[in-house]
Amino acid sequence: MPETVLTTVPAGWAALAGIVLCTLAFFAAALDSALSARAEGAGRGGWLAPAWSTARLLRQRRRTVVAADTLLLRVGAAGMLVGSFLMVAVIPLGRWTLADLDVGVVWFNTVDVMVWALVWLAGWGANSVHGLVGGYRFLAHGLAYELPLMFALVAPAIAAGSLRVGDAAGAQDRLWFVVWMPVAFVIFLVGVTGFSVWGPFAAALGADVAGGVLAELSGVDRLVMQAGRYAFLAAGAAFSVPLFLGGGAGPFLPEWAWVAVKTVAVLAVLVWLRRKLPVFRPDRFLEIGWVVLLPAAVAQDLVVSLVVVWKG
Amino acid sequence: MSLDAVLVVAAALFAVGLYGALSQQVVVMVMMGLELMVNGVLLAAAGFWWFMAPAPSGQVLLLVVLAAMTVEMAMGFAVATLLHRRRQTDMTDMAEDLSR
Amino acid sequence: MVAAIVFWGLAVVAVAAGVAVFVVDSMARATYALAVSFIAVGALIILLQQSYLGVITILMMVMEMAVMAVYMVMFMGMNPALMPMDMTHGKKTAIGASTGVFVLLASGALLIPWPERRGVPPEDLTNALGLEIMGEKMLVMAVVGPVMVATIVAGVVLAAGRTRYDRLGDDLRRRPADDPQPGGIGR
Amino acid sequence: MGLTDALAGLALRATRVLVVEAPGQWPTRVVLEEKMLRRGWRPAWTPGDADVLAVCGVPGPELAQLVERLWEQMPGPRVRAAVTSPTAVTSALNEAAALLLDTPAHRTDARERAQKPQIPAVMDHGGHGEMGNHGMDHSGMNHGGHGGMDHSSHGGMDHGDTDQPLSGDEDHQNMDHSGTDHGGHGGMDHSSHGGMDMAPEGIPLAQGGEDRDGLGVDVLHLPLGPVLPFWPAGLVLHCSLQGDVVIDADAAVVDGGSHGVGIRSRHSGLVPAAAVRCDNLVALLALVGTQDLAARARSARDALLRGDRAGPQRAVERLHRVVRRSIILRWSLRGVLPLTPADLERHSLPDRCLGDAYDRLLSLVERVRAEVNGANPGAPVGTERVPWDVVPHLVTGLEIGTVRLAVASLDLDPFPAVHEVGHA
Repeated sequence: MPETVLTTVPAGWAALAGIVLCTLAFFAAALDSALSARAEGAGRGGWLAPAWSTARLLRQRRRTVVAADTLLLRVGAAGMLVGSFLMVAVIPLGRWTLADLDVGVVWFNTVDVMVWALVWLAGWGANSVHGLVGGYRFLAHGLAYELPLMFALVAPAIAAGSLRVGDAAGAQDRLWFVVWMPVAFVIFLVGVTGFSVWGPFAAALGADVAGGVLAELSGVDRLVMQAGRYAFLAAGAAFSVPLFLGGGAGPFLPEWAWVAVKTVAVLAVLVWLRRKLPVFRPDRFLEIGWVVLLPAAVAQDLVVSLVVVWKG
Repeated sequence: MSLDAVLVVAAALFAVGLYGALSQQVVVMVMMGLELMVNGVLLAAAGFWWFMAPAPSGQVLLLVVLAAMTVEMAMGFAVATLLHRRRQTDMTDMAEDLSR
Repeated sequence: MVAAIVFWGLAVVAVAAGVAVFVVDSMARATYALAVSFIAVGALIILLQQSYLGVITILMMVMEMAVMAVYMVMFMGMNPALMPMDMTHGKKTAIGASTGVFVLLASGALLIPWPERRGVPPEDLTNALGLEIMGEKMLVMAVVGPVMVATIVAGVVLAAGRTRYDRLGDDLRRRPADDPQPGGIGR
Repeated sequence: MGLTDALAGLALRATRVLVVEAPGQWPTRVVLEEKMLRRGWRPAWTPGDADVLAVCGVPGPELAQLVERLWEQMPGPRVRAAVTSPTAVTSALNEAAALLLDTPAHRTDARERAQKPQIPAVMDHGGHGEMGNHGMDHSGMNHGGHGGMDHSSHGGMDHGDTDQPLSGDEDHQNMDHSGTDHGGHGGMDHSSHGGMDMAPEGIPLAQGGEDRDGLGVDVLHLPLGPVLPFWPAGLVLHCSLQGDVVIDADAAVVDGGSHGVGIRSRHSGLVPAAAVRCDNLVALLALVGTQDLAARARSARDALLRGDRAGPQRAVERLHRVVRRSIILRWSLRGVLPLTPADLERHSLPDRCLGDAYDRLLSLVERVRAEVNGANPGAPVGTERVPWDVVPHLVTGLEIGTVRLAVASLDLDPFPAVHEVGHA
């Protein structure tokens, strides 16, 4: 096992990590609205549209419907943003990390499971049929993507012989994991889009239920929930770098720069894909998750285990 | 932080769970009580392990407790669904004849 | 000192959330109060240096509560309007019994002279636990695995309203199966 | 004030508009959508997300009442825009933009409006959550399915088991159980809260009913339309939902079509049939979630209305190619509301509805393509129409997302056209 050379930085740097995450989230939102403006042929609303939307939602008043459970609604909405910050805590940026947990991979998994609760709470708290249906839809999607995601996370952990994120990055100095565990990588990305309620997994926020979980959210509540989704997407993309894409490995540039470049690339692909793919209907995707993705992930784990044992 | 403190907290969780398991009428709420009791057991086991014999084999016990919790939950949901389907009820009182 | 403050803070959260489960009016709140209690206990376990078990407790329990909430709504449900409700029986007995148990356990905890610590925790606990499961205690996990599978099968059999005869016809030959909701891979 | 105004100025660029289309105002709505897009304004899907409430045309009494309620649900700063005709769009939007910047007026508005959301006296319909409050499953409590159990003995049993304080029983007697049919509450402790209200904040609790899985899940009532994104404007589908499955539905047209002047008669020269088809295509593609395809169909529609030919031809050609080849699109739509020739016969549907939603999507694209290419003049709007009153028969038993796809795939004509034929 290669020696890990991670430095745990003092907690004060968390602010910087937060800023980086927000920047990435803003980049994702900006790219998305630029792509959308181009596709729709809109005159305005390109790269800066997220800033304007933020201004709009800051100006808007909060409003709830009759008998809404405001506490749960706001826990759900704000939790999305908080959760994404918890997730980046274990992601090393080059050789620095905020928390070098010995169970970093499981930590990531735990935070993404939180999203189940958060989305459902936001949907339930709104006291509207659309929100509730959205919440249930997300749970159905969750049941489909979560287990394959867990098994996909296992593959790099087996290969690195450790649940530490830094070890996984360090174990790829000869060959990136994405090369010999592509199935796990793809399923991981499916999971990332899943817990970000993004693109094909946005049935919970679908047009057919008038925005679903987001239908009744307004003002700051809506802002933090949307920002949380983008931040989760960014955090998930960032996590794929140490896990599958060799961490900071790369020529010329310093390690942290490579992490950033790879993260932005993965993030851009995820954002771009949203416009191309239809929403996976939860009732149909459930079977795909269990009958196709889960066996594929388990088979990938088996292959990885065999390779690890064979290499000794 | 000492073993005594951990055990007192665990005992409190266990007692609250016991209250729920005894007093609630709805099957799912009874299950929540049971969960809370197992929660206490889990904390107590973790405390014992850390303060008395921190060898890895003791951790296996905690894993088993966790596994037991999931099994309890899964079967509880299944039984609740069955009860609901058959009797249109979720109240333990209405399934009393099952205990005879 | 900091550890003690964190410990007692988490302990209070865990117990208070546990009490809240049976006090709050709304089903969703009750379920997620239990989730909060589990998260606090998971954090306590992490504080006791068992990070893997602590994190895994949080993971499993949040997931479980998310599913539990659905069952709560399906089987008893409550308006998020926080309609006051209380569905209990034998409340006094229950309070008496649980108080008794608490007093018993707590006094035991405080009065029994617990032995001194034997041994030291291993360097990398998670790794040691993994080796333990795959080595000496393999039998335990080998038993837990089949039990889990049996639970899945039994749970589905108990909960499902339709049998394979409903799906595939009396001779089990109907293809594709007759389901109220078709699946995603067109079987 | 500088910061507030700056914020308002920035916010203006991302304004969201809730569009209400009165029957007969299809052209107005389409022009409005196009002009909105040019400003970078986007449609809002719910009043909760909207800054501007744009009403196309003059609503009838029923729709006007609904518009009032949508207005009440908007968070504010909020502005109303009355867009009476396609030519009035630009001025209406300019006016709305100016009003949105008027911060003092919005402060006053926020102070003077109702501070707490309320349920209006009449709960008839509306596409949005507030009306569709999900009175929550009380399956455990409501006893629709209890069959053999008799309420009095049931309540008595619970009371026998519990050590209720006497006051609890007194309160219990005050409650009207007969009306709400909640025998299961017998064991409840009412001492802490006297006159327990079975309809908290005026929302009656849901009642259970038989469902297809035999679980007796509660029934919620949700009206779809008349103001709902990607939904035929004016159509109201009153659905009874169990979970997200529509178990019963009933269709109506808002205001009963009392003021229906068909777009064909009034705007026959203005509205090419292909544009109407294209608009329905936008709805279907948007509901499936393929945003790029929907955007392409929308720009084709706008170009058609401008009288452009070459642009839409290219766009529709590409659209056709993508739709035909996309595996995931097919996977998404296959098996949605499959209709056999016998079904068509029974519901008197035109032949183009044959097959499932994917077949209908393909046929819709092909018809648009034929019309745009001019090879086949195509049927004008209003002929070979799908009667809206068959919709409830078709969607009962489907999941709500499937219902939306099914309705969109039927390619309904904008509403007044229906009345016109209906009155003839």
